Amino acid sequence: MADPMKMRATLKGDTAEVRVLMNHPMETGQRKGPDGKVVPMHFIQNVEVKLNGKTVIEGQTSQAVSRNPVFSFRLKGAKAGDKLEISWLDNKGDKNQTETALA
Amino acid sequence: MRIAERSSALFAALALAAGPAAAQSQFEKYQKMVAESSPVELFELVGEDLWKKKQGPKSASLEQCDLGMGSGVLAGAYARLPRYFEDVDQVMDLETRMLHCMMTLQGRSREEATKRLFGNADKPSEMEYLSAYVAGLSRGHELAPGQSHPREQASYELGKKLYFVRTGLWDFSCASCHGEEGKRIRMSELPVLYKPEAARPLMATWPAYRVSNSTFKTMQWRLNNCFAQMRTPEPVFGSEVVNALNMFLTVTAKGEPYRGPGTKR
Amino acid sequence: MKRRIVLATAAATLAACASAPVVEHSKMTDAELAAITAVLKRDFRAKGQAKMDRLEPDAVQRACNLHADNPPESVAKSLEQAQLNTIKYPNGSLLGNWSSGRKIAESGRGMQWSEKPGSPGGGGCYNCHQLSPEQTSYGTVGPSLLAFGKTRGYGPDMQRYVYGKIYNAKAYNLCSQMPRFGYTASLTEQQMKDLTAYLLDPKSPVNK
Amino acid sequence: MDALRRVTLKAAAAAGVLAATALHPLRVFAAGWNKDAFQAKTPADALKNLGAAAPADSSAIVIDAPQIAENGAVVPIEVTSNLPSTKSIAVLIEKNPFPLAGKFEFHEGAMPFVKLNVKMGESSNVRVVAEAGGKHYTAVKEVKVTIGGCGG
Repeated sequence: MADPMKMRATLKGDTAEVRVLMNHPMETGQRKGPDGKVVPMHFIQNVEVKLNGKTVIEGQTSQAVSRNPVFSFRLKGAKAGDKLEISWLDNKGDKNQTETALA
Repeated sequence: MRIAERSSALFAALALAAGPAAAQSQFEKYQKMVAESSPVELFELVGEDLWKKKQGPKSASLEQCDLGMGSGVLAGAYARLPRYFEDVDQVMDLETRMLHCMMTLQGRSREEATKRLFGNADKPSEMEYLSAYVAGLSRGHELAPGQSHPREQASYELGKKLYFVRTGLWDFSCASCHGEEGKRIRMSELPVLYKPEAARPLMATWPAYRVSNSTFKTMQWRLNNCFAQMRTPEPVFGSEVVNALNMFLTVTAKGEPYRGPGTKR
Repeated sequence: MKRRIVLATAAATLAACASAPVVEHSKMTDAELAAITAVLKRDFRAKGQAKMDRLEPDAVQRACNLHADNPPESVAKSLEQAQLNTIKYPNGSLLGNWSSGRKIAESGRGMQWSEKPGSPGGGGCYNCHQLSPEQTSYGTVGPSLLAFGKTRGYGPDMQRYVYGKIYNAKAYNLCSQMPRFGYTASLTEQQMKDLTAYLLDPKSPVNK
Repeated sequence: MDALRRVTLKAAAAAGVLAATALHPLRVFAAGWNKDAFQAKTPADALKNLGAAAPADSSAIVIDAPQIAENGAVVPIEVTSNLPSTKSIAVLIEKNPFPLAGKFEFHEGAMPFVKLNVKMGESSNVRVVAEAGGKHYTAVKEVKVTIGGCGG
């Protein structure tokens, strides 16, 4: 099963409140696993938000972001039907994305 | 608003406005913010997939599982558990009933289906995902566990006794920690769970994403882990003891609209 | 008392549809305790170091369960004396190393079914007590032990009391919520000495 | 979950298809990752590497966070900048081993607002640095991290 990712966008007037949930371990590289070995660093480094294909937010993140990251953003001048895409890329090159239409 | 700056009058006003269920707490803001930005929905999503996935010797999904409101009816079903099930002549909570459905609908053995009931952050369990999904479909429904059948009443009575019985290596009962108002373990406030005002907000938000485990935890896990802390042997999953405690807590919380799955420390 | 029951019943009847019945910690009969014990034994399984004998109520658990943690004076006194007799004091000093004691006070581990038998456990003291001012995350189930030695004295009688209380809290207060760490072999002699030092060494941060 | 797609570059890299980015227009993450700033071990070093060595205090940056966190694994932080034409917001947890937790750049259409959950090893100041009109501004809020539960 693909790792789930979920976006929820609510439109209030011309402002869209966007919340995105990502499934990711966000390993700090300092935690020991059950085998006693250090779990290697594994974390999301880039988060990008696109509105109708145009990049509106570019985030860079560290291993200090909590496991299963949740971000909220706000977009202005948005309207129903606008296409919203969010993607992430981690330090191992894994990536994931999700999209929704504003309603 | 700074907690320390709140006047007691404002405190009282807030408590009244929010009803007795909303006890004031120094962690109120933390808990509110954590709940608002919780990844818990991810678990509901995976749970839905697993609920609909054909599995077991019978290659069947759980979609026809009867959680007490009829085969396949999920809306509000969790809020009405635990309850008596005539087909097994037993009181069951959500997890106990789902295990029953895995065995009957999917033809899985108890051994196989209970092999890994409690997962971890790296690999949550099937039961955890499923609990998240099914509980989520009771949001907005008032907790109304079964109380009409004599077996349901007996379950409540057993749970009530169990809550206070001191046992295990360290002589604890549930009430050892959850027995007196205003007490803490470390910095965690201890709800007095035999009182409705404390049981209501708690039972309305379990099962839950637990921040300290970074994963989703079920009610059976919650009780199992309390017994671990009490230094008893391990309660059997789905046993009468666990169902009775769950029944006691849910009846104590009855009437509260379910708003989980929640997010906890 | 009678009035309280009447009121509680009336409230319960009035609110029967909307809210849960009023619950009180009530006394138990011998038969009820036997029935509950049987149910526990049926529904629990030994796992790891947590064996089924942990569900067998001893005289202390029995008395506290039968009397809802409030046994008659005579019962309490004679059982407390019996518990006092279980305490084994080490030869020589009762004061170990307060710094080791601090770690034991901080740790909430030990004696669980998931843990390796003999793996170092803790006293979990901070779960319930305030001890040193430097640790601000402390529980309040038990009394504050801040400046314990400083306010109560450091003498040999106090040392014997503290070691004894850690060894078997029920010797001093039969239905105390505190575990019997020595009696149940949850802490070693050295660990209990270290905890005693944490509370009673004048150099311990508890007494600063 | 139909809209959910997962592209794994690892496999492509392992197979030696290092030109994956050329085949796929994956240079979407134009911002890159400011390694020097993220690997800085002090807040001062991190700020220097962000090009924000001496930010001015500003009450136009609003940090909403709990004063007390029951668990350091998840500490929610909400940041709003009321500075006109805010270009970016950076969040630093001063006492973390690597203080910089994230930096967010806002283009036309985005409001200078972000909410995220961060890990905090201990009680610490949360410092926010916003860039607006070519200058850097900062605000601070303290979050106390406590220990909860039985710890068993």
